[in-house]
Amino acid sequence: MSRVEGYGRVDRGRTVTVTVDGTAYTGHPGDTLASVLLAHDARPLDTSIKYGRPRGIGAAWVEDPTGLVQIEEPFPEPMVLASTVEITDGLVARGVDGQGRLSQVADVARYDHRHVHCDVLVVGAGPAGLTAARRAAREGLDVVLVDDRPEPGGTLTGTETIDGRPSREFVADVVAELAALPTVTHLQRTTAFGHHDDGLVLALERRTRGASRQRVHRIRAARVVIAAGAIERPIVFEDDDRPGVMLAASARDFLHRHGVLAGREVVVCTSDDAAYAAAVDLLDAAAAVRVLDARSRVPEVWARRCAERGIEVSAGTQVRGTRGDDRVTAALVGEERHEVPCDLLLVSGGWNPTVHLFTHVGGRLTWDPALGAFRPGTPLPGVEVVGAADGVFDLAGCLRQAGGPDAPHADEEPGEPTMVLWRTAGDPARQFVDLQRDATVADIARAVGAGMRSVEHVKRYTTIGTAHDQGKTSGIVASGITAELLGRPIEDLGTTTFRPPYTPVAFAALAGRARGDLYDPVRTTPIHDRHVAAGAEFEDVGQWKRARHYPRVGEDMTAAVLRECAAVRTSVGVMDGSTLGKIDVRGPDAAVLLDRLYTNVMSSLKVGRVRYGVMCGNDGMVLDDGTVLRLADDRFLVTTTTGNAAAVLDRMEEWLQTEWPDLRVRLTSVTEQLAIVAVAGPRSRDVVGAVFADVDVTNEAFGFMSWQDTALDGVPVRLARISFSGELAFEVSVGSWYAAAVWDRLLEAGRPYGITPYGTETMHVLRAEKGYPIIGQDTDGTVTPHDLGLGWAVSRKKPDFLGKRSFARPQNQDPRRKQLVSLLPVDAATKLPEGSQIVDLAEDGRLPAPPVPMLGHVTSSYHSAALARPFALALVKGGRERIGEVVGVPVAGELVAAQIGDTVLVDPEGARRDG
Amino acid sequence: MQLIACPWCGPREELEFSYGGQAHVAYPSDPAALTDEQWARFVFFRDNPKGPFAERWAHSAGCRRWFTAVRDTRTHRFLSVGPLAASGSGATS
Amino acid sequence: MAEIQTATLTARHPLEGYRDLLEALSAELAPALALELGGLVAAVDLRVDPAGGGPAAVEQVVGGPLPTRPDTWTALPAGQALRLGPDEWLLTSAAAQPEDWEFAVDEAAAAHGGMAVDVSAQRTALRLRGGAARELLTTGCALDLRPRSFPHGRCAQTLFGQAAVVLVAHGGDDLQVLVRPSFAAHVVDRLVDAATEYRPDPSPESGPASWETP
Amino acid sequence: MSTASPGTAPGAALPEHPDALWRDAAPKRSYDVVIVGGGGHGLATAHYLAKLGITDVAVVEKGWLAGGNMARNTTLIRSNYLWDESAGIYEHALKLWEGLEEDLGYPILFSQRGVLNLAHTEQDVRDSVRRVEANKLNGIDAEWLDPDEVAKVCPIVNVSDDIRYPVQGATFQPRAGIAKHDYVAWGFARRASDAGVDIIQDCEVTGFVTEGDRVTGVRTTRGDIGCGTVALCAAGHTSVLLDMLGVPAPLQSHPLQALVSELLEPVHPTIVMSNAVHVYVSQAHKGELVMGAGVDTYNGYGQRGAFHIIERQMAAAVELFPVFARAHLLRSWAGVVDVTPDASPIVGRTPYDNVFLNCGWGTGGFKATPGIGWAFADTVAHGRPHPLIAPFGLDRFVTGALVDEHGAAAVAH
Repeated sequence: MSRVEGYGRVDRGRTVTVTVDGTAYTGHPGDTLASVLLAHDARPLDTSIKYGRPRGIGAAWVEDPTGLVQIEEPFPEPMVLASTVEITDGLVARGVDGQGRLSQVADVARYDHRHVHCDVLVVGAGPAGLTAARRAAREGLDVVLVDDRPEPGGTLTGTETIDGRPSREFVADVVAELAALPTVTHLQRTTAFGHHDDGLVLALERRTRGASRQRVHRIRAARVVIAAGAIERPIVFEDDDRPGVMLAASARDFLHRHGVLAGREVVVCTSDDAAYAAAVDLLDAAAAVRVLDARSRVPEVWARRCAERGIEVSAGTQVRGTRGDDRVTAALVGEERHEVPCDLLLVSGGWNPTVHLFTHVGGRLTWDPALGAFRPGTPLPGVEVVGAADGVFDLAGCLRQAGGPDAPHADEEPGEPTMVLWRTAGDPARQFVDLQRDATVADIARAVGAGMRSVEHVKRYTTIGTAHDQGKTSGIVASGITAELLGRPIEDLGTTTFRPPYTPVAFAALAGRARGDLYDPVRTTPIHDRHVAAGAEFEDVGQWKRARHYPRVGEDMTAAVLRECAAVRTSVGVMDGSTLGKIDVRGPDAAVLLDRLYTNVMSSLKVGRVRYGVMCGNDGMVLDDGTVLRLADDRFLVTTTTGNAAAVLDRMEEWLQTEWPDLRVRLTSVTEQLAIVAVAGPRSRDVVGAVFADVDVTNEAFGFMSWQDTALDGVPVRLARISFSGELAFEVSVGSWYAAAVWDRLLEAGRPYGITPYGTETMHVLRAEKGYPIIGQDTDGTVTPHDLGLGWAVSRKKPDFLGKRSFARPQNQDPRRKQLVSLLPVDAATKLPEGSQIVDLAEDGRLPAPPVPMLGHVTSSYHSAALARPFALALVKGGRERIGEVVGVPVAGELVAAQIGDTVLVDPEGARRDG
Repeated sequence: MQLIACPWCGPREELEFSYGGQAHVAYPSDPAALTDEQWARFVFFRDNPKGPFAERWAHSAGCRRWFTAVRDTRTHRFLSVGPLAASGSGATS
Repeated sequence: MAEIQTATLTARHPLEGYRDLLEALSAELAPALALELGGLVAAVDLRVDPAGGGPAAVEQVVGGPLPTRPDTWTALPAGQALRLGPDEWLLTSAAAQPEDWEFAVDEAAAAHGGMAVDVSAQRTALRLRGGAARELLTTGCALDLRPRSFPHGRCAQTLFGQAAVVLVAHGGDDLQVLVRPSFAAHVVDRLVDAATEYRPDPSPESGPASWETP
Repeated sequence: MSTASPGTAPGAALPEHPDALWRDAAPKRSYDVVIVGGGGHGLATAHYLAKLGITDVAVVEKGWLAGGNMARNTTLIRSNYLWDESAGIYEHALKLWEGLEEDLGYPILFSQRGVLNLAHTEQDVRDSVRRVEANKLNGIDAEWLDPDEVAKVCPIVNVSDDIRYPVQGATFQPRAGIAKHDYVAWGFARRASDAGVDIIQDCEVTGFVTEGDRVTGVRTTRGDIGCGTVALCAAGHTSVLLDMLGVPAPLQSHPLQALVSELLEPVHPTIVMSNAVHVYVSQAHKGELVMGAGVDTYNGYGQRGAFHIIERQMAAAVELFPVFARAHLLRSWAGVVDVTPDASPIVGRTPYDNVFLNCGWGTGGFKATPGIGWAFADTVAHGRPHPLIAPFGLDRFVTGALVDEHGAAAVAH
């Protein structure tokens, strides 16, 4: 046990048991897995990915390059740092040798997001961050303070003095002051992991209460104060990867946070002042300590403190290597490499400001030779960097910089400048730079030798900085060593890019609530309940759920659809068409607008009439189709396909607003205002006539492609004679509040005729039998109205409309263009799979070896009740010229013969539409 | 995700907007008079500068108004926003 | 299906199926949070030039002032007037029939080159009240909803989750959400899911269970 | 060489790079061919030119070699495109990939683990069957799998009905795969450099010297370089170069984002793409999940994208692969892709007799690398478009003979 009495802020009154690599360990609330393992002098955690060398805990927080564990219980989580896992009873973990393991069962934990707005976001609750947050809060600003550690105070150990009192009291006071203000939100265990434009910072909270396990806060701040501290820099030497080699400040952290002494015989090797504090603190906690300072001048104040305690300090002395098996047993010191026994070798090569959040938004770094570090360069608007993150490494300076007029006070500590020391002399093949990737100085040397000149190339050649820690300790050291090897100044080389996230974030946390049915809206019509009650099967059409068919007991889809088709062709069916897009087009220039948007003429449409219309893109390809009702001289109601409703309205608005703002027209979406029920079949007149008794539904009074307004129990209803099946049919549209009631009335009235609800699949069959294309199914963005046989809907008179000019391009004149035709399998039995390709039928009827030229493909294919056989629609090169010819369709390796025909297969005379 | 200043609604999240590409590309006054090449130029070709770019945007999840903006494609940042030019704003498809 | 037997055509609220759930949830979470369905009210989309005499003419008909500033709303005698765009307002009335409301507003606007279209059923309304109401909306909406930024009288067309919504601020912690009926279930499902946070015992099985929380 | 080489399964240690890669050259006064752009396409073009005996070649790169999209892509390689023209060039590329390790003498870690393109709607199914049938007739390996078969190929895909857009099936191309991008680029660079090609980094093109309808020199930050022929291989930055030449092209440059997880034990044996929910994912050699997102909507050269796209992609990933819930996002980044109106590349002639263009590959550039390098080298060497790339000329936008891959194939990456 290395627990030291009188140290640490863990709750020693309670015991927590965890299991690591099969061994049970006890610790206390406030411990991390790392502190527990150190407290028990546990054996190395794992072995390295490439060379299988033992690895242990190298640091006390997110910068640790080695102490990775796999959490097994309570729920598997791959690759987390032992130093960041707070222990809980029953936690089971194991060391990771390189790869984490995902759970095989779904994670039931809840993750959520929250948007937060504030005047000032302070990232980091160390002395600089707390001071900055207090300052802003006292100005009355809305402040959010986030910090990734379990408790505020950053790396303050408690030994410091602020405003004449122990530093932890200062921390407690500031936290209490902030907590009392309703304008301040203070979140611990919350990592600001990404910084984006306009003050957007994403922060992940590891929650300890509430309804979710983790929460992503999307914080939009008018001002972002980055007080993220600094990361201690290692010095590279031979066998620097041995367990027991640790960053100096981390040993202090373990001691003061957890009361754990990471070693009893300690060698501190440093090129910086800060490590002396570790030496002194560890000695005070009863370790034996010796200091090796690479610099020739030892800072006076620290020399005195060391002398008072009998700590031997060797100036101008470097560590060259280590000895040991599973862990370090000695440091090899100086040119003579004489062995100094130790069980903990603390290293400090200075500090690197934590600049990640500054660089995420494009901040440039500058090399500060006095600090021996890259620090934030030209300030960014709306972003402040304070404290160690800005290269202010002394407490007094941090407080002064962050605090403004009432800054807290700490005594100045005169010191010596940091000496930049990337590595000491030794065998480069055993000098580890990136301990997770097992990459050494020799690897960098090979990269440079192979011709690599950019740090990005060195990174890729060596893989340094690409592991779990993303090079938090290794990245800049690698730049420094590369610069040395190339004989160039490090400022010329710079660093590799710091990319978000700062620390790894679980996929599920980013997904948040957008899982399952909340992943994407499930849109349903006002009649949806009725379809569910009738046992409908649904299909996804965009975000909509549409009733596809209504199987009865024992029916599969084919049987249900054949029954529904037969009902429509012989009696009457009803379908919910409410998902169609509907746009109210109003204004004196409404007809002018529609004439420009549709291929056919809409201005000649008479009030009370309906016209089918086609829209093309500027490239002349069909975009959408639908019906247009002229409601008044200056008012039209346009319908669009379900899937294109939003896109068509957006496009109409785009042209209207940006190209033709002079047109006096306004567009209003009424897609959900109006529900539409199609009533189709020879008995539809009886049904509609029964429900709307005041309407004369005879053909003479209510002709095809006309509409009439009426009312049902005082509720306005519009009826239109529109057919997408070729049968006599009516569309009933009503305010959607009343849709379900109207549906019920129609079913009730249709009962004598066996009225049958039918779904989209049946609708597709019925329209295909008539050769009506479905945009998006029979077209693919490369099909013109002429290709579909809709040349009749393309005006020759209008001087221009969108897409017209493209029809004149050479490709559009090619008689070999693909055209929509029907395809009847010669065996009258095979239903050709939709998507099947079409080829010439060879004499022997066999499919030749590839490559086989393709003529087109099957776009729609169904069993037909009316034809008592399967049939298909297809796009075929020069198809209309080939009507009557037999082609081949490869199905499961065999060629199925099919005859090309006209698209209209049922009622080609159009006799049925009037009943 | 940056904020975009809708001329009507004020600054809103980028997610609420849709992109309309280059601004100030007028629909030809007489497409029939154009050669195939000139027509292709209008339909398919747009500038793609690295630097300031005049563009059309729509606040599609807000007021649904279109507006023009100048944005630096190197940084993605908006330099200015303004109402639509009187004509020739370049609806494209 | 009681409604089909009645003699007159019955209007059905798009969120009828949620009514009981929301009532129970509101009872459980009171006073932190109440979620209620709004009523079925007449609504028109008014388009008219703000610079001409149209707004004044419409004000005569609707009996109250139209909002002049972007993203604000005013109270009408039996409804609301929301400014949706430079030349666009949403006018509601709980007292008029939709077709009458459309006719009246349209007639007033038409004289000034404007027009009104019935959109009564194009949106449905939810009401959120209670100290947690604004916070609940921040789970899916990126707008700054702090009381000082989104006070009484403000409204905004924006996104909540994957749905377009209009948020309307009433006094204090009282907010209205207008949403298309087909997206309403998505909004309510998300809100109900987010409201789990405020339950006395917020789903221990999926939150930070004791074994994970130090 | 067409089967996955051992040691390239997820979790394998990476092979070492060689001790020598390429000479860092300074520009000479002139070259027979100046290739602008030291990415995959530029380097591959140089390699294949060298194989044709043309070695007086410079590859000029404005930054560090292969540091653009080559360093940023998700390395999917497949050839299951719908149209004959696309299938032709991508299948030619795939065949070259299958022998590339040998050709380059470099372990490029080409691992043929197959690609599943998921279908989530009835229309997805139709489009998928159409593409599979077209692939078969073009001699490209392809099959249609039902959900159960999908689960056999990739057991971690959620094929149950309880997700928002259930998987209706998938197309499967067994020969598709991934490779290690840096290794590919460096392999080409090394062979080209060995053959005498000058690879010139930190050399940005600032203009062109023209004489009539010929370009006689390339102006760079390292001085003017005379040229016999110019081959443009600048991907997302092509428009910047064409603007210097006054040549218009229908290109728009957009950010495209990607990300990786930490190293994980093998869990994902193939590649899965789903256009409907905008996600594609494979597990790379060391074990990290590599994922790509949809293209950001607006033009941008900033090499960064909007984070909400990553969030949406994560939601899609966890929907499709519930086991990914606690995998961690380690790093995200963006490249700049140049997209065209028909989602097909633009390759071939320019108004300048001795300038050839290769751009517009959008998200498809990496997989085409050896194929286009080979065909473009042939084009440059012979001064006319190779038949494989002839359909992709600029003139198609005038005639209307587009090769419209986004409308038809529903597969953009």
